[in-house]
Amino acid sequence: MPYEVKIDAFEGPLDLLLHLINGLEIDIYDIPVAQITEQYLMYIKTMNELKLDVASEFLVMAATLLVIKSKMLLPKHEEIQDLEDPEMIFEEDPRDELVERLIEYRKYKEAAQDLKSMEVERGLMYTKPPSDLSEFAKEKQPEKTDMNVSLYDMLAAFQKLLRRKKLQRPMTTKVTRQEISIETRMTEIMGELNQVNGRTNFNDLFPYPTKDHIVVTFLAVLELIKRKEIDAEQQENFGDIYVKAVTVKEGAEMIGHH
Amino acid sequence: MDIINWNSILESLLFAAGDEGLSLKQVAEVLEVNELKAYEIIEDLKKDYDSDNKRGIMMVQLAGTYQLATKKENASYLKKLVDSPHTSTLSQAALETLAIIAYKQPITRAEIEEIRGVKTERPLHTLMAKALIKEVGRAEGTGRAYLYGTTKEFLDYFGLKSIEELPQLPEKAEDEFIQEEADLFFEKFNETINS
Amino acid sequence: MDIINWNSILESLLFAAGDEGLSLKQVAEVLEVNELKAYEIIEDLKKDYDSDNKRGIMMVQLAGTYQLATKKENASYLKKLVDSPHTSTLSQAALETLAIIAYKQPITRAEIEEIRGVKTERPLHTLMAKALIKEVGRAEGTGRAYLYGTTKEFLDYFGLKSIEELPQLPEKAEDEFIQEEADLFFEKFNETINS
Repeated sequence: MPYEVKIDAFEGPLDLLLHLINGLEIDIYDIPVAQITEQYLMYIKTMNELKLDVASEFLVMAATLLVIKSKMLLPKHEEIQDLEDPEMIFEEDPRDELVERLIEYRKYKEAAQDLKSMEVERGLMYTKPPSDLSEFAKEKQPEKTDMNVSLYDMLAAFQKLLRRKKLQRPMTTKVTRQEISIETRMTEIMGELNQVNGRTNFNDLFPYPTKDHIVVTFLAVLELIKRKEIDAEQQENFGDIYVKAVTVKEGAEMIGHH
Repeated sequence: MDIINWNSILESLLFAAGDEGLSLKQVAEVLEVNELKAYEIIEDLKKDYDSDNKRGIMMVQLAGTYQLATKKENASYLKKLVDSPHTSTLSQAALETLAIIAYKQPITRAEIEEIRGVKTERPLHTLMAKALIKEVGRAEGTGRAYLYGTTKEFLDYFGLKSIEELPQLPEKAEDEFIQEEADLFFEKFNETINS
Repeated sequence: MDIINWNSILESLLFAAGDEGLSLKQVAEVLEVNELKAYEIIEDLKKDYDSDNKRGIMMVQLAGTYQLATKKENASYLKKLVDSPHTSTLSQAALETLAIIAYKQPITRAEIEEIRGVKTERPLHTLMAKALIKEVGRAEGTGRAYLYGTTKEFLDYFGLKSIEELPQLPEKAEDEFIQEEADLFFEKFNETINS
């Protein structure tokens, strides 16, 4: 059963890349390709392991990143220097095309944010339907002339109606979403691990087939790995992943990460 | 000292409620005051409308609800608005009604009015006169109200081969669900990554 | 001396027009004044709404028409009246697609997908069904792909007077310029250090 959650979390490979670049707080014009590629691939891999549906665009981008990475390792043949005119220093950077795409995409991603806030702002205003003015109309048959409206006009009218939120008696109850926090799930996972002598099959950590639960569990595992409270191991490629608790010796120094 | 601007809030509420109006009880509930206070606020706004001749709206009490309506003395201008040549194309009211019929046919006038929240006699009249809709039968039960549906002219006019060719309405519920899930994931993912 | 109560009449007209709104031309026609005078009357009423905090409605200009709407500060009370507290908003995918169309219209689906780096069929569908975009023509060349553009409903949905009111897109050229400057500076800096 493929989950599209993941794909929707990032709008596409460009969105994911922007996210990784922002996370590293690096200059978009000087992307450390090796590092970004590694993170990108790790992300795709985890998604595969979770059997989340990875759209083909993500894989195409992975290939592109690998090509750029290898080009970066080549000596720069194409560097042409015209010493008389420093403006003419021409160096083809294998990253150029990608950077340009990222910048172009980022522009519209930001514009989408603007639209989002305009949408919210507009949502604060309520309008009313046109009044029924039949009492003011003369009894005459409307002529069957050119109405000059299109299907879009009809659709737009309908959307307007839907938007003009229907008002009714105040509701007292609101449905609240049952949320499991990552923290809670982390504690649960550590508990589960202790019950099975500290080691379990990764897949066994996902007993509930709900998207929420899977996503939260996955992130809880990531966080636990980051905090070095658990370790993940895989015997062979494509083999099952096992998760085990890292036992901390009594009195061990936990200061500093390295 | 009243810091809350009751007049302004009540006017907003009545304006948005349109022809459906609001009962005293509803006003009290939304404003979170008792009914006596709600009544005072209503009377206060009503007096404002009546005493200020720069206002073109007034408050009326109809079928147990309070509603806003245009002042009678401006009726001649409303008549001109109805007759204005610019309103000769299909009005928003007519288009809305047409869309509801197209997507929900066969449907009665009462059902259309339930959806729109306003009287729909005139738009139905216009649409019938333009041959875009017709009576297609009678509903079961008491009253045996007319059922409306679209016509062949409707399809011709909008260049549709059949009614199935109408653009699909977005599955609102589904869209929202996916978006919520995505938001949740993204939020959690960020929490983890950035922590 | 003005015996005619323009404010009152205009308020009646706008109230009756609802979210269909009235154009400047319509106002002038119905009031039987020229457009300049109509504009003055409109501005006058608008000022009244804005300056009087006892009023709960205001005048907005949406997609080329004047309309009445509730004041934003009363939104929390109005929300209590709305049956679904969860208002359906556009997904991130739809917003991105819409942003690209709004700034680059007319534009084909392939061009949009080129920018976003993902398939865009579904968001386009949603946007069409919500009447926020429409097909505005066909591209030249093989395939003759559809070109998309925004609609009047788009303006209304985002509270815009006209398409020109869209916030300006961050200028790519400027970005590059700054980067070039930085590069140049760095180069010079290195030259100095190493010489």
